[in-house]
Amino acid sequence: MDGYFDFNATTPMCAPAQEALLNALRTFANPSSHYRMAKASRALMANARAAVAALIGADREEIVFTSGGTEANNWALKGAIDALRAREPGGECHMIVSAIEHASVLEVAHYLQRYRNVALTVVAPDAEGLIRPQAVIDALRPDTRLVSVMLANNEIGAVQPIAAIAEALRGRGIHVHTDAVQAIGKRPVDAHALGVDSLSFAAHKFCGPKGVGGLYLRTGVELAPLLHGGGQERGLRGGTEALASIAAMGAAADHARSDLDAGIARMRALRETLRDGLRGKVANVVFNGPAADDARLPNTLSVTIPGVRAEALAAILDHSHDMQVSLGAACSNNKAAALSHVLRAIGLPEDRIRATLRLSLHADTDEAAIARLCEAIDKSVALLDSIANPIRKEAPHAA
Amino acid sequence: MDGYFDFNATTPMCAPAQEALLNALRTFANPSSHYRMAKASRALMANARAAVAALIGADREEIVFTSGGTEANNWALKGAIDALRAREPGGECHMIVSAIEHASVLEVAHYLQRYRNVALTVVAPDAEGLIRPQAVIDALRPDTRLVSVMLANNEIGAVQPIAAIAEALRGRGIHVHTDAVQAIGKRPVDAHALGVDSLSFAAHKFCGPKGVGGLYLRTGVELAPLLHGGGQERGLRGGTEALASIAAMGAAADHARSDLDAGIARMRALRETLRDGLRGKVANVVFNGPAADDARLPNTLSVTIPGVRAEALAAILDHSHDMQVSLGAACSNNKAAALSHVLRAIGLPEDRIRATLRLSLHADTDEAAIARLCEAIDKSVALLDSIANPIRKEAPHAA
Amino acid sequence: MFNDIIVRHFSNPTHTGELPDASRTLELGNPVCGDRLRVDLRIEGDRIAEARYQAWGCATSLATGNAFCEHVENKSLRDAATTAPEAIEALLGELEPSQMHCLEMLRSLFAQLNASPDDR
Amino acid sequence: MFNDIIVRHFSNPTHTGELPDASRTLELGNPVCGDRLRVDLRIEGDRIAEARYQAWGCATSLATGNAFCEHVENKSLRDAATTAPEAIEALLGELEPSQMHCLEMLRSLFAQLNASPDDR
Ligand SMILES: Cc1ncc(COP(=O)(O)O)c(C=O)c1O
Ligand SMILES: Cc1ncc(COP(=O)(O)O)c(C=O)c1O
Repeated sequence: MDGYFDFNATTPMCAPAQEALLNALRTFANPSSHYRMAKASRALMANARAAVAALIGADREEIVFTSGGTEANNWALKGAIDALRAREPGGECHMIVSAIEHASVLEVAHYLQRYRNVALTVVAPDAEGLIRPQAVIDALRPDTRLVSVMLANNEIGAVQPIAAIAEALRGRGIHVHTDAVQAIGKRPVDAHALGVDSLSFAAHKFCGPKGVGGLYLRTGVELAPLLHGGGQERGLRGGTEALASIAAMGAAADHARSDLDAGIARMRALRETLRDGLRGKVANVVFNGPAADDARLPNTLSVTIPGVRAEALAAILDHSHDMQVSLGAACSNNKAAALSHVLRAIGLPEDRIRATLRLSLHADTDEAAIARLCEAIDKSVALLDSIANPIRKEAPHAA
Repeated sequence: MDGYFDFNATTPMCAPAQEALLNALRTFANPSSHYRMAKASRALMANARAAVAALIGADREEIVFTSGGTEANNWALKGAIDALRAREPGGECHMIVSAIEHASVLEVAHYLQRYRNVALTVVAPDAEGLIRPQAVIDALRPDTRLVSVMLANNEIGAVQPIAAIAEALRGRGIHVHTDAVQAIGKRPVDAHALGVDSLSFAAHKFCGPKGVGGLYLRTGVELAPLLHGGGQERGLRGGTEALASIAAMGAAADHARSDLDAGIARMRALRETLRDGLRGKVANVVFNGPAADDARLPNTLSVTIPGVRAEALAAILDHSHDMQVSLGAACSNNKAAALSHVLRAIGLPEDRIRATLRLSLHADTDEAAIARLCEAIDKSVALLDSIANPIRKEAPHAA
Repeated sequence: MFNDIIVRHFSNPTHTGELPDASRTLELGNPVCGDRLRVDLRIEGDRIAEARYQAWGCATSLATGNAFCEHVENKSLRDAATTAPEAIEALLGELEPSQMHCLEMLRSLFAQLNASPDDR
Repeated sequence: MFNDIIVRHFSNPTHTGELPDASRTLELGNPVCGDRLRVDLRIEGDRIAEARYQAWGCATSLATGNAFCEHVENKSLRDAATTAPEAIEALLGELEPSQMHCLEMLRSLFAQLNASPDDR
């Protein structure tokens, strides 16, 4: 774990989450059952709901549990369109998403376009990876009914001006969704202050278990179910409740909240140490993403080392130094060769994209581990240089 | 736990599943990551997949993990329609489901009918709760593209002739789905022998964790994703894999398989003891569901005690005897007052439905616990009789 | 789920039965769910000397019968009949939405008690 | 993920470098992903006395260069050039689909070796 620098991909469970998981094994009755045994299950659900609500600035009744961020994103988008179609059958309908959304938003947008007759506009970020509110406003049509822009990007850590976007769209009958999966635990998130209609989260990004998460759904907002069934979650999301995972998510939320401010400060300091270390060791290193500190996640560095193949670098870091880093989104590597759509969207040329690593830290990452990482990158780059010398210089550069 | 007779609602995790869950806490990397650390995660997934495949008579590549039975059912139905619409945009399309399906099938069928322009026929069971293949054949239309009939009913335990239904529908371009959630662990299930295109399962019904399950998808069958996203499960189901829950499900599957035949024999013996006990103690007791033993789940008894309000009986069993039983489906009690659609479908009049309890056993249920249950039901019925006497006799009977 | 008051009343009913020598009988039926409730009262002078009920219905409606009898027994007819609305509500404790019809039943019993016997 | 053979070759490469006095140079480029590979051979009589490579590309393509050099060095030109197809495949071990292009690169190196120098 000492060489793990891929906390944006997933996190190990924190101790309180593990404990909660173990404790929950005794609580097995369905929360909806009529007998007394179900009280403990309902209490467990209520506690977890309160903990998550507190972490994201929501009321308890605004939290609906899902199987994770992907389901929450799929649901928000499909559910908004289904709710709309229930109100206005056959109406024209347009949606806007950003170009740097996670696959679980982008692919749903394309699904809706293809199968559900929804017109789609994909809004590009600027070169820093920020979606300007004006860009969203410019994309509006009279029939725009759904806008989805993520709160924080998983690859470059860009934090989007969601409050401003939601503000600009208010009162137009548009469902404003934000994917906050990467933001939670890494910055204060206040769903009410953001002013969005729905907001996705996933426990495994803040040291809870994988396969559980949820959707904040603002009071009064209509959303059709994605999982129809036995009436769980007030009929909004069918399926027997994942009791143990939900309990663990609640404990992770409590833990994340208790350490939030201090944790952010520690992450930021570690990231700065890492950035300085890389600057000192690696010639020509470039950092992608916003320049302004408050427009960046405190734990994420998107690093381009021009002339180096990041894939080879990551392989050497793994096999020779036991260090884990990522090459673009961890979630999109079924097509091993695909170039990151995020890095493309911010205008990085192909050779730069192939030269880019993502390093993502945890608040408890060790200072010494950061130093070892810089050292290892330095050594590995030198090894690659020695192998590539001199033909790399001859390689055509698209930049 | 000694008074728990609601194993069709949910089960506690078996010891091997709990162990697997604990062991999996150390394995946290995303299976799709490129570094070595991900190997353990992939191995865990592969083992669980093999275990589940072995339990249900499928090939490993035919298993796709989901968040449970509800998601699997929603996916199979919506995914079949979306795949069809991709092949034949705008074509007429008809589906058939049985009247005794779980809410996660029935409600999806109504969703497809309402929002996706799919014609729907709901086929009634006979008085024993069996869906005759001829009833399905009679409902066929030239444009029938989807049929969903459950393998075993959760309330009355009726085991449906799925192999015969699938056989009758073969070669007609119809996606045949079966919800096997209640059958698995209670009878041998062989997806290949059943001849269906897809089959749903949920871990928490066979002593695995809640919130995880899956869909068997026959090799070559096309299904559009329900959860679009990061390419997990070969692009069929997005979402970071619920590693720990999946590992626990695998262990539960291994455990269920190793004890299957013996477990079924024990359940059957226990159920017969219970049936005989109730017959001996409770006047006029009636058992609902199929008469033939091989058309019934070995662990389920749907019991009508005419003249007794099952709701009051269950309350007394809970509060005075610490025993948990169910009144119809555990998954549909958000409307506390709703009459079971299953019992209605088999023709039970309202007063009989209100007089019906579901008792569902586990292979490790104690003989002594069965005796105590009979005793407790006897006493509670006597208490209710003493309260009701003599006005119950005056109560109008619809039967 | 049932609150403790409801549980006590339905699991250990103290006032079940009929009174062959009843002075008054209150009776209720719920046409939707078929709940039935009958209360026999033996009145001595101004005093409800004995109250017994029979009930057929859900657990909460069984509890309602017992709670009513327990409350009115040994009270003067006037005191019983003029039980304050808040006190009536308190007799069943906090109820879930699906149990609210039992509060209606309870109110109806008190209303019957309040009506003069001749109104029956 | 990489098999052990690939890992050994890319993490501890033994044959990197150039040969200023190379008798022959084999060269490859992948126009799609930009991988580049160059192998210098110093041939003494019929014998490949030294083989060195430079590579720029993914880890597997780096390994491919090293595996090739290790295999051909100290072999006769003829033996090297006539390496059996199965032996060529074995040089990289089992590959994942995304790594198969490196086997193509390897085959291409052998094909170049096989072609007479004058064909270059
Ligand atoms: C027959 C049947 N199908 C589907 C389900 C739903 O599965 P899950 O509980 O995993 O959502 C259940 C369980 O409630 C069931 O009994
Ligand atoms: C920005 C973003 N959204 C959504 C997801 C998907 O969430 P989950 O992993 O819970 O499916 C991820 C994680 O991969 C993510 O980084």
